[in-house]
Amino acid sequence: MKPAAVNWILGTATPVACAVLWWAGSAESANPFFPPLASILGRFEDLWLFDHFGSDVLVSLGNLAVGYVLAVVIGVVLGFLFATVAPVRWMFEPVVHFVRGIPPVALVPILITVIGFGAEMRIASIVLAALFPTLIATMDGIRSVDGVVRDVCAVYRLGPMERMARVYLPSAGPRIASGMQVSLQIAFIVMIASEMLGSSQGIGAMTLLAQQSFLAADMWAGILLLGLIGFLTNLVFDIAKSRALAWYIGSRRQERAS
Amino acid sequence: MIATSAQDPHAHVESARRGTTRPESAPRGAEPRLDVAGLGKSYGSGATAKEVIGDLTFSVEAGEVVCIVGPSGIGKTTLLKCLAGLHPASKGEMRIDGRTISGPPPEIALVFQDYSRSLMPWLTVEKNLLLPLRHLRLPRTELRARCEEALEAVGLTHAAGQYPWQLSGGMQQRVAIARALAYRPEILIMDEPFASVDAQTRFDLEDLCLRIRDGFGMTILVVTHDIDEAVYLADRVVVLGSRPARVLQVVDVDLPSPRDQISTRALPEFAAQRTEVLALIKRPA
Amino acid sequence: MIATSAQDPHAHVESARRGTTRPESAPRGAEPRLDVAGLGKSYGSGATAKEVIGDLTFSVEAGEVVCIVGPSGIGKTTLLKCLAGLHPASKGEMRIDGRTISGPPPEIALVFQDYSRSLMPWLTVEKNLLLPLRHLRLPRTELRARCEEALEAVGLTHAAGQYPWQLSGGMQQRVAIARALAYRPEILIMDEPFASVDAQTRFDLEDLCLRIRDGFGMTILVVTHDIDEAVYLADRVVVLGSRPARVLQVVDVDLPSPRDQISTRALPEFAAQRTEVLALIKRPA
Amino acid sequence: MTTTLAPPRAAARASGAASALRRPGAGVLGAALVLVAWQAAALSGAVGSGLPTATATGAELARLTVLPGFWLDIAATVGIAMAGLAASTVIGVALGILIGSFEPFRAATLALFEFLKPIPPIVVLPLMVLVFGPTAEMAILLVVLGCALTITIQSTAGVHDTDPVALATARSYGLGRIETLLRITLPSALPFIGMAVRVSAPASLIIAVVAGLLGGAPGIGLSLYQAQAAGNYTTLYALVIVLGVLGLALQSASERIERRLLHWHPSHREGAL
Amino acid sequence: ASSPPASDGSPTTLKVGTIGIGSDAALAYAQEKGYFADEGISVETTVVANPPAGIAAAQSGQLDLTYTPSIPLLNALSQKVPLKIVAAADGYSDDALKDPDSGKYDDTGLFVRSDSGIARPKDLEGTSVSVPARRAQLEVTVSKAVADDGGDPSKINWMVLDPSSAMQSLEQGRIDAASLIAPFTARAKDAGHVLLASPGLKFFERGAIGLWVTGPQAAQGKEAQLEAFERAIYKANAYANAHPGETLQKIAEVTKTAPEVVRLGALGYWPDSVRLDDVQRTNALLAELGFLKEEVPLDATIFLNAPS
Ligand SMILES: Nc1ncnc2c1ncn2[C@@H]1O[C@H](COP(=O)(O)OP(=O)(O)OP(=O)(O)O)[C@@H](O)[C@H]1O
Ligand SMILES: Nc1ncnc2c1ncn2[C@@H]1O[C@H](COP(=O)(O)OP(=O)(O)OP(=O)(O)O)[C@@H](O)[C@H]1O
Ligand SMILES: [Mg+2]
Ligand SMILES: [Mg+2]
Repeated sequence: MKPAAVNWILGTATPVACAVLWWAGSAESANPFFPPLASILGRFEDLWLFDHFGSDVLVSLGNLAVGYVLAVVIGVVLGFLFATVAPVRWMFEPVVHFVRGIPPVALVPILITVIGFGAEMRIASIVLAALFPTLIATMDGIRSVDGVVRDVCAVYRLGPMERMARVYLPSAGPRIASGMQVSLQIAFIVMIASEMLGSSQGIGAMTLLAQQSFLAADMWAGILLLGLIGFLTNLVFDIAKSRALAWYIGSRRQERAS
Repeated sequence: MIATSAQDPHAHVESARRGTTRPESAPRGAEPRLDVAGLGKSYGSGATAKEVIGDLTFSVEAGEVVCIVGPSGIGKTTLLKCLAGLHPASKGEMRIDGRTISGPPPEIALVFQDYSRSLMPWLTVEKNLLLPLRHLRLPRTELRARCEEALEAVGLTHAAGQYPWQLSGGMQQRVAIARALAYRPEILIMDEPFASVDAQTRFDLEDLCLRIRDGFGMTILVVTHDIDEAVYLADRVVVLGSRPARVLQVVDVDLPSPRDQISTRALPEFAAQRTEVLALIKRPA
Repeated sequence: MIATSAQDPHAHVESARRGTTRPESAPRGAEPRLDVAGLGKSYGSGATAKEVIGDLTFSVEAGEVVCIVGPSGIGKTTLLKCLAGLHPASKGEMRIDGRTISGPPPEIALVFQDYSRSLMPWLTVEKNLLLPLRHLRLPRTELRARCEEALEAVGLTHAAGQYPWQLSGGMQQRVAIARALAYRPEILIMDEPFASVDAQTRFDLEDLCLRIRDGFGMTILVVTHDIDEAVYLADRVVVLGSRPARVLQVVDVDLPSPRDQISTRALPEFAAQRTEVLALIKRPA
Repeated sequence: MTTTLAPPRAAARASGAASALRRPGAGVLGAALVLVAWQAAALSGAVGSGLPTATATGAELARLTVLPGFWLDIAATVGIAMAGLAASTVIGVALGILIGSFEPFRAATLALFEFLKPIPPIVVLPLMVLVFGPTAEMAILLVVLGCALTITIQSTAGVHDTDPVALATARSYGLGRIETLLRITLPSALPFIGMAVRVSAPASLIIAVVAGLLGGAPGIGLSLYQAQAAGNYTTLYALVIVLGVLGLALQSASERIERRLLHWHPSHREGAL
Repeated sequence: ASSPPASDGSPTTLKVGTIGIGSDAALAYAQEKGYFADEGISVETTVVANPPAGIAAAQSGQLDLTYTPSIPLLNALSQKVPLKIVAAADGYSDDALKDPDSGKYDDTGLFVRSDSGIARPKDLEGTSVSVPARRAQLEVTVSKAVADDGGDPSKINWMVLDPSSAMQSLEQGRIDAASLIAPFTARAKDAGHVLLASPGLKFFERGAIGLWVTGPQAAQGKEAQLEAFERAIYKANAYANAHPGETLQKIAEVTKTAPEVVRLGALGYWPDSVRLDDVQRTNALLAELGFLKEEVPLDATIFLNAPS
């Protein structure tokens, strides 16, 4: 058999084997915190397909989407500003690094005190926490545009808007994308945390509720759903990224092959 | 394409770019196309200033190919960047047709030493060519025609839709040259354009360079490490030396045209010319 | 140092590495030091196999400098990797002193085309030199002596404590050569060792190469793109061509020794030899 | 589809915390502006009673610094983060070398890791709290869950990324397997490992705080929760500022360590030609 | 009667989790007045975020004992978490319900703003009501109060908020009602909010509500010490009941609340035993209200020492 085929089989078989092991290993489980996978899946179906889907899952995802998009837009715009206007950068870069250093989840209690615990708070938390990776990546990406590329722009006398749109933005693209990916992960974490603190709706709240009432199967179902959402959002992001940055991925592959 | 271009294709390029015809009364030839007079360049300022170019004087006539040779780090790239208006001169003057250079002059296109970094990897070959043309606000057909012509000149018509990193080094270098050609500069400046390509490709690119001069009527300035190449290409070779850099000598190359890779290089005059340059370079600093 | 080394430094190298003296009765010179017979090499297997080398036959005598030239991608690096035992041959045989090569032979040191990647950036120059010596379990003083000797030969004694990336390209290349020298191979193989260094450094490195041959009595095989360089360096030039690669011709170079950058290159015989090789290369495939 | 972060090259140096402090004058001005805006917002009452003034927060901060419990909290949080990070590094590098050196392992774990990677540790927090209780051990375990995978994936990529020319060099000079691993592969992978650890350092702090805030583990996270629950907003803000300082310190410390270990790497070189 | 000290002669330390509310006063007495020392044990307290967290810690062996109201305990027992009741922490005296001014005994309260227009529990249908934790004591008791008043508790939008945030949110009108526990009930009164109902006493009627429970590890390995804890804490409970004035001060101290504010709140009661009947009554109510799928099978095995 070809090595590629063996690898493919190994790659797909391992996760399947893990799932089977879990199923078999937990089937007889009497441990209150490790219920049988079968009952977890049963609760998963009861809870999320589609009983609480509209009331909780969609609410969570909506907050995530709105918060994340806002964070990315603000991050890119501010990053551009910081990268291109040096005095602004000198003034606020230390502050940005300081705020970035604060664990994003710690901002949730603060935002609760300032704007309460509604959807606004959750979205604001997501925006505030997810903003910084994108902002910093954009700033770094623009600032580290290759000197030769800058010279090419000058020699061919490209205008400032043209430089921004056609050269700096695509050149910083790979970095911005990795910043956005980190932002996405943080947004997801903060989504959960903001629901665990001061909320009765959303997947995070449901999972915490299950924990506090010792409904282990419900809690596992929540963990499973959150894991699945984390995985899927990341997957969607990866697909979008590999579309937008096909040139980058291709050139990297080329570079490695040579 | 090149063979069939107009007798004064340059005037044609001119008018195409500017939309007006250059006044024929301009004292062409009366003064050199490109003129470097007492140029000096230091990097940094104050105590950390580093004088790279001491005092350079030379000139390039319209339609000439001039090669610049000199050891690594002497300041060849620095000189070209000054000419292209990327760095201001620290002292002395650079003039194009008598007008002092300040800021990137529209007459000049520069092909960078590091082609792999000067091409935008996110643009296809064609889009790379179009990048500097967009702001000229030319009609679509004109844009397309220019790209096609330039790609044809470098023999890469088939690669228009590919990305630079999908091409070999020699092909990338040719794309960078094509981009400069499509821009239709009056003066084409190239920084070690043929380093790190194999001998065969190098020969082809050298001949391409001579063909461009003849076909587009451009004035060409080439920096190279390779003395054989300099002698083969140039009408004149400017030899740089000492630190800070100055012109050791300008060697006039007297070889018949058109040149041919095998027969020209086999001429005894060729050997004599390259020995002359070699001796200048090898001379202890 | 080199000038004062033993008359048969090679035997000395041998005995130092193996701890025994080579039987003097070995039929030296009776068979070539390095012998490539009908070598073929394909990458991949089955339907995706790509035959890079078709059928190569040539040999190198002890103490010779042989240059291999040929267009890019023809398989020069592949050939060297086969010789160094990094890839198995697909067909044919390679022999050192009559013994078939299988696995990296201790007699050979290979200087890679890409010196910047073959030097370990996390090790100083000296530690880079020591890297291949450690497992020979030599006494400390011997290790130190070997490093010093090799660095002196390439003129980098002062750089022992620096990191490779703190050195210029030419210096890095010399470090890679020094590492090979410190290993004391009988056969030194170098893959385009002088690409991308400036003309002056290149001349120096070329002369270094000839000095090594004379001083250490090594057999040297050099791949290069540069035909002038090949003719200048070599006792014989192996010209590769066509795809899959085969030997187009082996050109015997008949130039006086010792060679000199200025006078040797100015000889009419030099011009004739390079024209001969050039013609072989330029010939349409 | 594995997106491993390649270590930045010299041309693309990341702007770290250290570089942020390069122009202190302007930075101080910016910080002062932010503080004044905060003070004004708090005094105006526009954002409600939940926002204490900057000055009150400063005073609270000064009060906290003389309490031994405060320092114990910091020690607990930093200790949890560091212990978890150290454990993650050991596990991650060991696994990375194993997986990176043997293709079947890599193939077997690729999809699994791809699936697990985007799942943040906060997801399993409820379970961890149930099983291990609100303890430091639980928090450390959570940190390991959050960081080990990243380090493993990066180490694997680093081992895999070892320059083939460097490996060929080692082979052609007859270096053995172990020697090649120690002298070539590991140093080559070090930039990736260093990068992963640097990325994981703030993450470990975040998780240590989350474990306290949402899981009741000891440390600043728990104090944060208690301050919020008791309505001590000045304490809450003071603690958040402490966390910012801790984060900054951790970032620059990890950057400094990385620079030490990787002074030879293109992203850290000084005086390269 | 003192339990055997650890082999090295120093008293064995019990790790005890509390949630930092007024009923901790008895724990403080046992500590300060040396009741624990008398029994040959020492106690180290840890504040946990909420009762479920304490239960989790107890079952995993991180804590030897934890405070929990009976409802989270029943939730846990229904999921077969092996816990045992050691002693009573707080609750209602048997006479409280008979007192016409029964409200003064209830340490829980449902508060609305004075201008809210909500007059009775039934009006809470369709509004947002804060609770400190879901499916725990306050949600259950408030649900019962609403149901008893003819309303539908499932139409209430429950918000999980810690007491401080709940008070603040009530003030800002982000929630319509806040369910609070002492000392926050007192603070809410102090802030001028209106007590809509005291759901605790009506629900539980009498007996121990807050319990000291232990997990399987301590129950096996530290039985003697737990019994010592039981004796000491009941001594302290008796003292607390006997000295209401002093206890008020103690509550103010342990909850860091002003004494005048504490005085506005309920009279605490520290029971001297836990009765299976009382737990069973709660059990039945939970099942009736749908918080438990079915009643948890209870018998004396849920006690470390079967109640007399
Ligand atoms: N931006 C800069 N700031 C300071 N020094 C510089 C800068 N650019 C180049 N130099 C220095 O100026 C000198 C000349 O550099 P330059 O690149 O012009 O040489 P070159 O002749 O083109 O060399 P090569 O043949 O290797 O390309 C070098 O010593 C270099 O280190
Ligand atoms: N590991 C490999 N797998 C498959 N193909 C390879 C591999 N290495 C080289 N090749 C192919 O083999 C051919 C010869 O490559 P090689 O590197 O030997 O050429 P070369 O003559 O050294 O070229 P250059 O002068 O550019 O260094 C090329 O077409 C290359 O793409
Ligand atoms: Mg240069
Ligand atoms: Mg090669």
